[in-house]
Order: sequence, then C-alpha cells, then structure tokens
Amino acid sequence: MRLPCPICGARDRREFTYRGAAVALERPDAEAGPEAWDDYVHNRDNPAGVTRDLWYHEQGCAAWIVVTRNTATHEVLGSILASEARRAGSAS
Amino acid sequence: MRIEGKGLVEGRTPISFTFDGTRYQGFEGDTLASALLANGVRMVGRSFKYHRPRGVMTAGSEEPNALVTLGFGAAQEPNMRATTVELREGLWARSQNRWPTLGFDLLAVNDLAAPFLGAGFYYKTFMWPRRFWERVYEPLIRRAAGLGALSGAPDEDRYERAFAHCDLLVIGAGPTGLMAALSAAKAGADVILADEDVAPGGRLLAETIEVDGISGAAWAREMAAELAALPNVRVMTRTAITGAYDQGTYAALETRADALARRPGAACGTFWRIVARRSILAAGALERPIAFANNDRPGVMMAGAVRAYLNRWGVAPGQSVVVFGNNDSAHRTAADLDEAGVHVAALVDSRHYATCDLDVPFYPGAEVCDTQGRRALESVTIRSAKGEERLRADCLAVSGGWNPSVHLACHMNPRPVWNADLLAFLPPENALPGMVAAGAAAGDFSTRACLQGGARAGQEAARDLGFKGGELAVPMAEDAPCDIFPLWQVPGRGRAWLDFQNDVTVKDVQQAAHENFRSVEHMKRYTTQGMAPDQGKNSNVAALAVLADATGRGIPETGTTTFRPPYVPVPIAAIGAGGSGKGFAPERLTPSHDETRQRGAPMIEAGLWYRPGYFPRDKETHWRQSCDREVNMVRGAVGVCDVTTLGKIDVQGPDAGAFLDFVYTNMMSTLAVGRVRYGLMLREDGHVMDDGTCARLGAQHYLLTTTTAAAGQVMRHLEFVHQALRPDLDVRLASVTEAWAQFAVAGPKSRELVNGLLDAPVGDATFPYMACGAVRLGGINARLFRISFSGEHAYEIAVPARYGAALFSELVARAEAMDGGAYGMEALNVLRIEKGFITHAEIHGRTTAFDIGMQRMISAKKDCIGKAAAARPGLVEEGREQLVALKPVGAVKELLAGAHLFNAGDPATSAHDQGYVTSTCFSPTLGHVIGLGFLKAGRARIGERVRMVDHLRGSDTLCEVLDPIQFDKDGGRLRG
Amino acid sequence: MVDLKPKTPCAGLVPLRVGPLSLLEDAPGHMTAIAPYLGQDAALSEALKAAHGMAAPGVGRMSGTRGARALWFGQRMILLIGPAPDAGLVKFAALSDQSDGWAVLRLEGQGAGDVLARMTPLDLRPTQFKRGHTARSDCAHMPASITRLGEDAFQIMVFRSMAATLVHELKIAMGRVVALQ
Amino acid sequence: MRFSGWRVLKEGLTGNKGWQAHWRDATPKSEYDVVIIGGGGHGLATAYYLAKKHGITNVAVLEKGYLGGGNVGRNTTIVRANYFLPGNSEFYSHSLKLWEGLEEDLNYNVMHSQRGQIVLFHSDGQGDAMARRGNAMINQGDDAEMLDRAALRRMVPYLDYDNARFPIYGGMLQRRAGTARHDAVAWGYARGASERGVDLIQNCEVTGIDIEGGVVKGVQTTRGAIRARKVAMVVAGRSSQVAAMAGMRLPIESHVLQAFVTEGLKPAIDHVISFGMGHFYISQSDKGGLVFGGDLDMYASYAARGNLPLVEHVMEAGMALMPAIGKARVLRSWGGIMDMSPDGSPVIDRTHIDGLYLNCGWCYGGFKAVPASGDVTAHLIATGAPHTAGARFRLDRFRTGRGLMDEEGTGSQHNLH
Repeated sequence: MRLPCPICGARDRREFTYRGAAVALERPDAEAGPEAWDDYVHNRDNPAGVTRDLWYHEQGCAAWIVVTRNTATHEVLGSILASEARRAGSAS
Repeated sequence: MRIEGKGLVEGRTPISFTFDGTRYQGFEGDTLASALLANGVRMVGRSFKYHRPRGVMTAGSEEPNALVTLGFGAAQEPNMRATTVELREGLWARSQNRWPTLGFDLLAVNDLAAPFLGAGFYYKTFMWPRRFWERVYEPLIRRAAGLGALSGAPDEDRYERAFAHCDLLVIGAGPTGLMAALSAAKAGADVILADEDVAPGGRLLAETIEVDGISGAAWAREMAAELAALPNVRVMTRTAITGAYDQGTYAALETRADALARRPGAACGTFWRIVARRSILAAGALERPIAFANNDRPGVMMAGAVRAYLNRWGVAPGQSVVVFGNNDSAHRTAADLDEAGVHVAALVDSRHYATCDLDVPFYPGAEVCDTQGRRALESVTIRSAKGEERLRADCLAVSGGWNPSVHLACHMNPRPVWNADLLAFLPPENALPGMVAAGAAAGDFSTRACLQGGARAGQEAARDLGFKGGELAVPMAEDAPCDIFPLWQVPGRGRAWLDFQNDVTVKDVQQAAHENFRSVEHMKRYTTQGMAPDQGKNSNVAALAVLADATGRGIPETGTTTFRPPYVPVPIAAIGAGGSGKGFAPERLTPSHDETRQRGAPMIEAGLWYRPGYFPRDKETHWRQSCDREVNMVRGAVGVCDVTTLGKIDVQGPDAGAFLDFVYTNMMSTLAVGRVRYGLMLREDGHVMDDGTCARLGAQHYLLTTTTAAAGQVMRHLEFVHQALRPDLDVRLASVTEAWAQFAVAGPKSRELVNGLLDAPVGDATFPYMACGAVRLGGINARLFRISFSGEHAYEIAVPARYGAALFSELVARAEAMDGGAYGMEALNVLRIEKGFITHAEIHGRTTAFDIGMQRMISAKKDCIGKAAAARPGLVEEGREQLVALKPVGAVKELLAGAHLFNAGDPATSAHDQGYVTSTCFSPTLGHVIGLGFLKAGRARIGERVRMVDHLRGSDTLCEVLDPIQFDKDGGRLRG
Repeated sequence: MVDLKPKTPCAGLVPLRVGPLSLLEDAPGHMTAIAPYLGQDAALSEALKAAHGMAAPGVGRMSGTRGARALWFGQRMILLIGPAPDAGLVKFAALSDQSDGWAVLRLEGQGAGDVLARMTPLDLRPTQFKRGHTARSDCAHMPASITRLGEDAFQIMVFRSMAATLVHELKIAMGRVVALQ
Repeated sequence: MRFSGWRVLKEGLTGNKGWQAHWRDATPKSEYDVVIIGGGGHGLATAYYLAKKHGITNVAVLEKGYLGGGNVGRNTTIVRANYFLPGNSEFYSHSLKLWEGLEEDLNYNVMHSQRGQIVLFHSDGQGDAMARRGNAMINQGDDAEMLDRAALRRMVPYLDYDNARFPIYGGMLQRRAGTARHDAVAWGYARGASERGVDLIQNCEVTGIDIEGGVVKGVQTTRGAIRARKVAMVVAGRSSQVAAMAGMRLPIESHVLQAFVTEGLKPAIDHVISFGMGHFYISQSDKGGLVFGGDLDMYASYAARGNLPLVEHVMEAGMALMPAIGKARVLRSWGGIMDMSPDGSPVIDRTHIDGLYLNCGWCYGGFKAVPASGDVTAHLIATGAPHTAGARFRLDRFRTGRGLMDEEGTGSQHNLH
C-alpha cells in the first residue's frame, strides 16, 4: 500500500501512522456541549466507500495529511496537507 | 527411466542424493522429482487423511503429493515439493506423514475406515465424555494430522528482505512474459521479469514446440540473453510473485541457487516487495485432473507433467503409459512419448469426435473409470462403447484441461469469470489496478497466441506509461485452437479424488451438498477441499463443477472461493527476515551506555532504550542491596542518573506560549523565562496522556520533556495539534532528544557537585527550585535545570551529546568522591514512590487528572486538549479509583503490584473490588514497604485499613491507606 | 576546569569494508535544523544565501557545496550542515542545534544502492533518485535521512542512539550484496 | 437427528445416505416476532438462545451472504476469559462457562479445546499489569497462574529465552483458555436454532429498517419486506451501514485484521501463545497448521484484506518470539472487518428506537464472545432488561464517561487499539 504525500510523493504505507476520520479536524468549541463532543470524539460515519482520513508521515517529512480513499477498494483518490484542509475548513 | 537423447540435463554433472535412506544418482538440472522418477521411484508420500500411497503428479509448485522433508537438525525443512527442489550434491530427503515407513504405514488403516471418516464426520462425534476431547481424541487427531515436522530448533534465519521498483512487472517468463518484457523494455520501460522456475521459458522448456524454427527452449534462451543485456531489465528467476497488494505493490519470494546461497554472508532467499506502476500477469495455466475411481495412485500424473519430465529432464515416468484426456494435451503427450520410444498403451479421449493419426491404440469417446495397484499403478480400466477393458500400465497421464493462473489477478477480491468455451475461469477485467493478463493466464492457449498476447500487452503497458515504440515481430509457432469437452468426473463406483492432499473425493462434495453445505464456501469449509498446501490449484474447478452438479446450478452461479496470498507458501523466516533475536527492534543506547556496562549494571529495556537497573558494588549480592544504597546515597549525598531517554522537544515561535496553553492542562504562556513548570497533557478523550516539564529558555523558546515511553506519541500529538487543529499558530517543533545528553544530579550535595563543574557556580538566589538556564562547563555550552524526580535538591544538566559519555564518567567519579554515585532505575523508582510521583504505572491510559488528584491543574481560564471530555460526569465521580499510597500493617509486611484491594472483611471477589496496587518498593528512607495504588474514593479514605489480596502469589494482608506523598510532604528538601 | 572528551556517534563502529563497499562516518561540523516561520520561506532563503552561500533547497534536494550544505529535512525544515548558523537567521526561522543528534554515515562502492534496497522502501533507482536528491524515510525500522552523494555513494543519517543498530544492519546487508557479486 | 459416534458408525455402514441437512433453508415469511439482522456467530447464537431459553421461535435470521461468512469464519479461533475491567470481566467469564458446555448443548462438536493460553510479559511493569489482570480473573472466579521463566521454559521450551530483543520475564497461563473450530460454532448454532423453528434465510440483504413514530416495524430486504415486533442489528463488520438505516451514527470505525495459517505440520505448539511486545498470537490447529495473527493493519477498511507492512511485522514478531517456526510456510492470509469501538469493548444495548437492539463493537475479540453475546442479546430482546453479564455494554458510556472499558489503556478514542 502506498499513499501520496503532498510533499514527498507516493510513499510506502510503512512510513505513515494512521489517525482516523478527518472529522478530527473539526474540533468543537469548548462550550459546544456534551452531544457535540461525543460526536467529535466517538461517533463516525465510517463509510464503506470514499472517506477522508488522517495520516502522519512520521517516518518521512512529518506532515499530517488528509487522504481521500475508498475503504472498500483501498483506491486512493488524493491527498492534501492537514494544515491546508484545516485552513480551508475554517475559511468556509 | 532416462531416455537417451531427450531432455536438457544431457551431459551434465552427476549428483548423488538420498531419499528415505537410499542413495540415488541424478544430474545437475534435475529436480528431486525428476531424479526420483528417473530412478524408478514411484511412491514418494502418503496422503493427509487416508494415508494413501502417492507419487509425483505434477512438475511444478502446485504439486499435491510429492511433499518431502529435506535435511535434518536445525536445517530440517518440511513439506518441500519434490517437483521444485533443485537437486544438489548430498541432498537428503525423506518422505513424511507415515509411520514407521513409507512402504508400511500403520495409519493406512484409515483408508479402510474411510466410510466412517467422510466429510465433516468429526463434527458429529468425539463429544462424549466431555473431558475426552482434550485428553484422548484431540491428541490422537493432532498426532495423526499434520504433514512434515519442524525440527524444534531455532531457524538459522538467513533470509533477507528487499525492495525493488520498476515501471512494469512481468509475472511469468514463458513465451508470453518473454515477449511482454522485451517489448516494454525496447520501448524504454524499466522492467522486472520474474519467474518461479530456475530459467525463463515456462512451458517451452517442457514441450517439443518450435518457435521461429528453433526449439522453444533454445528460443527462450536467446530471448533471456537479449533481455539480460538490456540495462533497464532485471530478470529474476527462482522468484515467485506471491501476492498482489495495494497501489502496485507485489510480494515475491526469491530462492537462491544452492551455490550462491552457500557463499559467506549470502542469504538463502529474499522476500521482495516490488513496486510496479503496471504489471502483466503472464503466469500461464495449470493442467487439471479428472475425477475417476482411484485416480490418486502413484503413477497417475498430469499429461503436461509427463511431457515436462520427458522433454525437459529426459525421464519417462513409466514404461507403459495410458494417456487420458478431454482435450489435445493428451494427444501431445501421446505423441511425445511415442516419438521418444516410450510405449503408449492407449490414448483415451473422452471426445467422441476426436481423431488421432498417431500409431497408438486410440479410444475416442472413452474414459478411464478405475485404476489398480496399491503402491504403484499397475493397470487402468477403460470404459468405452465396447465395455470395460483393463490395460497394464505403470503410468497414466491425465488432462482435464487447463486452468489459467488467475490467482494474483484475484488477490484484491474480484472473482474470476467463467468462460464456457474454454471451460475455464479467466481473470476479470481491471480486477487489479494496473494489471493486465496475457497468454495462457488470459485463456490464450496456443504458443502463437501467447507470443502475440505478450508482445501486445508489453507494448500497451509501455505506451500507457508514456513510452513509445516496442513493436516486436511475433515469431511463428503452433497456433492450435482450444478444443475441449466438459469432463469433470467419470461416473462409477469407488472413490474419485478431487483434492488429493486433503483426501476430498467426489462423494465428500456430494455429501456436503446433501447436508446443506451448498454455498461454495460452506462446501470448502465442511470438506476442507482447497485448504491443503496446494490451496485447491489442482482441485478447485473440478470440485466446483461437482458441487454445481449436486446442487443443480451452473458453475458460474456456484461461484468460487476467495483467492488469497500467498500464491505459493512462503517461509515465516523469509517474510519475517531479520526479526529474530536482537533484530526485532532497533536498540537505542544512551551516552552513558558503555560506562554503565563497564560498571556491571544490568540493563533494562525501556521502550527501545536500554537503561541501568542498578550499579552493583563489591559485596552486594542482591539487587535490593544496591538499590537501597543508591536511594540512601541520593537522600544523603548525591546520585547521578542518565535521563537522556526523556523526550525533549523544542517549541519555538511567536505563538509558542499559546500553543502550549492548548496542549497542556495548565498555563505555560505565563511561565517566566528561565523557569520550569510541571505540565500535564491529556488525550482528547480526557484521560492523561503524559506528564513532564516545560522550561522557558527564551521569550519564544520553550523546551518540553516527555516520559521515555511517550516521547514519540507526544511528538506526533503535538504535530497533530499544530498542523491539523491550529495551523494558524506560528510555532515550530523539533525533537532534540538525541542532541543533548542529560543527567540528573540529585541529593543534598548536588549543588556542590554541579558547581564543581560549572565555569560559573550557581546558588539558591540565582538558581532557585524550578529555574533553568544556559551555563558553561569546561568551555562547553550546556543547560541546567533545577528540577527533581527524587524529591531532593536536584539538577538536570544537559550537554551536547558528544560530551555525554565523558560528562557521565566525570559526574559519577566526583559523586563517588562525595559518598554518592550513579543510580539506576530501581532506585529512581523507590525515590519517586516515596514522593508519590507518578509514572506510566499510574498514568496507564485509563486515569484522569481527577484520579491522580491533579484536577486543579486543568486551568479554568482556557480550553485545552481533553478538557471537554475530562468534564464528562463519569470521569469526575467521587467513587472513582483515586491515587493513594499504601503500607502493609498486617502480619505480612508485603505489598505486591497487581494485587487488588478490598474492604477489610470483604471477600476477594469482583463484586467487592475496591482498587489495585500499581507500584511497590521497600523504602529504605521510611524503613518499610510502601506502594502506590488506586482506591475507590481513596482521597477520602486516608487512614483507613483495606485488604490487599494477590491470589496469584498467595498474599493477603491489611494495608493502611496513606497520602500519596510519604516523604517530605512540604517539599522543603526540593527548595533547600 | 573540567575537560570533556567528545565522542562521535559511530566511534568504534566504523570504518568498515566489505568487498568493494565501505562504510564511513562523516564529520559534518555544525548541524542546525532550520524551520521557517509562517510566511518567511523566501526571506529565509535569501538570508541563507547571503550568510552561507546557498538558497534553501527544494523538497527532496540538497543545496550548497561540501563545506556548507543545506539538506531538505522534512516539512518546513532544512538542515544546515557545516557552518554555525548565522545569527540573523533567527528572525526568519526557529533554529535547533542538531549537531549531536544524528549519526552521519557514508556508504560507498559498487552495490551501495542494492544495500539500501534491503533497508528502505524508497525508490533509489538512479533515474529516480539522483545525485543531490534526499529523502526522509524508514531505514531498517529507524527514521532516517538518505541522500545520494554520487553514483555509488549515499549519506545515511539516523538518530545518534541508533548508530550501532544501523551499522550492524548495514554490515549484514553489505555482506549479502557482496556475496552475490 | 442426534449426532453421535454410533450414528457415524451406522451411517458409515449404510453408505452415509441417512444424514440430513444441518439446517433448513427457509424462505422469508411476511412477519416475525423477532428479526435478527446478521447470520454470523452472534446472530445465530442470539436466535438459538431466544428459542432455547426464552421459547421465542418465531424468529428470522437474515444473512446477506452465507451463514457464518463473517468474522466467525475468519478468526484465529482463540477462546479465553482474561479480561479485568468490570463489564468485560463478568461477560467473558460467562462466555467461557457457556463454551464449556457448548458441545453437549448443541450436540455438535465445535472442538472446543481447553489447551491453555499463555500471555507473555517482558518487563516488570508488564508483569505488574499482568498480575492485576490475573488477580481480577481469579476475583471473577476464573483461573489464572503466573509462570516464571523456569516454569515457562519447561512448558514451552521453543521460545527464545536467551537472545530475545525483549527478554521473556514470565507469562500468565489460563488453563481453561484455548481454541475452537470456528466454522463449527456457526453451524452448530445454526442447526440448533433451525431445529427449534428459527428461520435461517441466506442471501437476504437488509436494505432498510422500517420505523414509525419511534417504534421499529420491520425491515426491507432484497427478498421483500418483513414485519417484525423486534429487530436486532447483529452485524459487526457492517454495523455502521445497518445502523445508518435506522438513522444512527455509531461510535465505530471499521478496520482490517489479518490472520495467517501455515501448511500442516506435526504437533509443535500445544498452547495458545501471545507475545507481549508487538502483537502476535499463535496456536496450532488440529489439522496441523499454525494459526496466527497480530495487530490491525491500522486504517479504516472494508476490503477484508490487508497489506504487507503488517504481514511482515507479524512474521518478525513470530521470529522474535519463537525462531523455531521459521521453516513453517505461510499457506494463506486473510482479513476480517473489525468493528472498532473507542474503548476497545463492545456494545449490547437497546437503541433510542423502541424494539430496535444493537450488538456491535466486538473489535478483534468477537469469536470467544459468541455464546455469551447470543445469550445476553437474547435475554435483552426477550425480557427488555439487560442480562447481568452484559449490563455494562452500554452505548451511552462514551457520552457519559461512565464504565469505559479500555483494557489496553491506550485510550477511549478511535485508532488507539
């Protein structure tokens, strides 16, 4: 399995550490309330298909990236830096 | 029997080898199977369940019968296919799954009991009496089952692993693969051509077919030479592609020729991970048997294998051969045998319309319906329109058609597609990203079609990758159409084998269907068909056909089971190469490692690091003596401990303070330059992740420490928080763990020791408790931190790592001159337990700040990671287990980490569980055993007595619940 | 005044030779991790050029000359090798002294690429990974920085504490490669 | 038909013609008292105990593929009760007791083999944590023994005691732990349920859950609509998709766990052995194959197949722990889809929809749970009240933080287990 690091290009999966769904980028406000926090920390869409998830290029350039991927086929559709995804998300 | 003038081993070096204690001779280039057949050895093994005599059936890695054990002692290798074992001088092989001998096997009695041992019989019996399963039935079954045996000795582990990268991977170096590789390479692509055989050529090595007017084998040699001369081609023989994985990653097992493997330093094989942008599956096809009564006797072989032994190795597998098939492969075998002067007793063709111009007895529209002979084939029963006829024969060559080797194309789940004309499963289109199938693997069975298909696939792959050219003239070769008539099983009495290795017969599959195991997966799992070492390569399609028939469905509706890696079995030692012994994980050594070892300290694994347990001195015979002395040394004088392993992270930038406020529960932005603060980090789930210190070295420069165990996790976490949550903060992180050697200098004489080294001494006023700053020592820039994990007046001193070894020696020597010395992890542990300082024994992932009494460290003034989740009601309930210290007050003065706590008088059962002990030690300072633990509502129960029970080690005592800090509660020694 | 003797990460471990392959420890001088602050990449590159004679390297590249090199070292990080960093750089970037943090080894000789192919998943084919190319990757389960210095020459860096393991693993792989030559 | 040795003899003598189908293939009726979505081990066991213990037989088990085709048919077959946190502790203890009587109960030989499991530890700290676990097991009434190196060496001499990167300090033995023949467990429950009147319906995929006014009314399937008073979602591996049909978003991420089997070998490993450094566990099947596995591949996946880095890590761990297995050859690898919950422990609970029940989150521990999971889920459906052995498997524990069961101590958030 290989993942496209936006900085380094396609790299072996063993250079990366997994973190899970990219909803982790959308951290609620401190006062958002227990339901919002439960949703953020625990509940997941968990699609059998295209998902966006977070990987850390730990044995590489140390970038956190968001990979768009199909969980049913392992096809990789693209990736961006988590910092860019976060900035884009905050802007919207 | 060798045939003069046949085969590619002609004129080569003779080799002697041993099978079951008898010495034989073969030739260089032989496999063990070809050499055994040349020596007239017919029976080479026993089947799994019925212990039926078995002989060589195929000429490749799919061999189901001829599994042998090679070598002895630690070199013993079980379950080796004789058909792929290259003969070498002194090779020592023996048959397996028999006792006492191959010829006389007591478990052959199973064959007589076959009516009771049909599919799934064991699910219906062996249930009474209950304890007999483990005591009687299972041991008997286990002993009878299994094939070869492991030696029990550690593997010598001479495998290696490697990576390779290419534009195009061509899998299989037969006519298809050779053309594909050359075509793509000529266009400029980087090509890897891999084949499991010892030389390129594939079926061309086994046939009398000509290519471009020369023998197929000669043509293959020329092609291989041409490819080898190209700089962008890597030909990998003896290399089986074993698995297809995501994004063009392939696993491969390369076994090394014996002479190479024996060179000093060489590996006996390589487990490759090949990354390819495109691949061509040119893996050919495997011939399949036909199920008829007693089709498993030694001497019954695949027709194509008979040709291979004859044409490649010059061996006639019999003196009188019956050939039986439903397609032209049978005719080809009969022709080759006839031409080589081997007696063909009959050519039996189930196709009623078949014709034959060979001068051999020909039986069109007929079938072989039975065979005879116990340890070797003696005769064959043929059923035709004229009735049944028995012919003497010592070899029966069978062809039920060919199964394209679709396996790799299906490793990513898609199922192969049934082709009713070819009576074969073909690789599904686009099953595997970047892979196309060509040649026989794609259902092109003529040589010419393979050559054409390979050339086309190679050229298209290259074009797809952006290369131009690669047009090749396709050589002339036979182009016979595929003509096959369905024949899976010959009706009749007697058992007809489908899965030879697991002894699964037509009846078993029918029985399974009868008992409602009608799904192909149920049939497989109930009968074990396809689960043997050949993974159904010889049996799957026929078994499917039988199941389809038994359930009234067609083959495509019945479906196939899943193809899974590896294509051929791979030794654990190959995939796990380098993992044994110390190779399992890197070793991290501290700057003081050598000095520490010289001082005789036993080393303890701390994550990947090694740290000293204690530093034994003369006359100390027990670790406790050393530990107690080291504790007393720190409490009374001064101790030195290497703490380089603690994670150190530079956090710099205008927003460093804001960033740290967000990751720590407490405020760091308010920390003054030159000061240190203890910090607690939570996970977002509200539990404690790690603790450590945070030093402010400059207005925009903080230095954090983490625990040794959590250094990597914390760095990953900080990068996550920065990049994924707060990229707006202008802050930069760098791990500097390894750049600095750091030593704790602890004890009442620590300042004296430190000042002896510093270029400019420090005092309480200039350097109070929790101060930090740059210092110089011996002209070197160093850092000094007045922090303590022992509760004593203490410092940590950091120097560039290159000076670490020298500084440690210097510190220890000076400490010893002051009645102090080095201390290890044991003493460090005692010192911190006395002070109630926590480690990962307490912050074990399930504890909250509330549990360890640090809830007030979660600042109310700001948000931080984990704050919201930590406020969940369940995480702050008074009834939670809270950190306390314990001391035994019963008759038994013992505390055991891992023991559980109960109210005095309660039974020691789950329902009454009140907590547990996490850390214990004998405190030389306090003069008794103390421990830390968690007790329900513990903070409110100081002074109570609780019962500690350790069932495992038989300990039961009363303990007093104490405040976690048992030594110097007001911290006077830290500040003094 | 105390006199502390320095020790290099690979002291006593190298040099070693196996067939045509040799493994040496480099003495790189100062090594400084330089991480530009937000929006300061161009300014940092200018400052580097002014102070040390080389612009900031692009992703996966090394710039400079043998005496003063700048190695791409990860996302937003450059490793300045050789000179002590110019004091002015702190305006544009966070600087961390890494002079002692890494073992710096040089593997040279025929088959050096084959040795590394046994240790790292990087694509090191000469057409893909040319002289002056550098990458962060995994090397025998260790985080590493790998740089091609020449046709058959590579620089390999791992954490100082892992130097012994790296040398041990390289030695085995060198033996394996040479045995097949 | 009762299975027995006598029956095997009798049938063997009469051509094996008298055997019957192990279960009936039913066609769906229009209405059931209970519909169980999922014909895996847990679903089949739930149906069995509903019928056997509660007399509820108007039950359908709907399976989109073939019975037992999920994780019950693709695990490493280990059965143990060595948990230590309240909730898991009583549940797995209950399950092991059910295992011990399962063959008589089902009249099906599931080859439950109590050969003992040894979990190794490699530091004093791990030993302390192991002691806490072992004591909890005994507190719960189960068995556990601490073995020192010498005792271990006598029992399992083939481990690497002398050169290991992470030396073996000792191990914890649970003698009552062991293995079972995984497929047979599914088939045995299927047969038992079918005999008691439960309809087992294969190739029937649920495509919708009918809910009116907060009350479940039935399900839509590829074989038509089926009304039901109660519906249980017992579909670990597909929980998120099925729950989404009821408008629920679960605390589940799906991951792939790989497992491996070698070619058949004469007996070499008599116990179940678990490595304490690096995930690795191994046993030897009665057929002779070494069956082993390791950690998750560590990425969300429904592909039921994995990748090489994990494969290699598992084999490295095997070589590190027991280098004597180096010449065993891996015959087959496969993958299963794991319902990973945040704290690594399962959920058996009511939902906010009346009559709709949830059984999910088995992570990589579902096989040994099958009997108790079926029993507890059946009890919940039949009585409306949680069974004492499964009362803590609440869905709301993540929201409230009460009763989290993070056995590994890696956290109660995703991707840490």
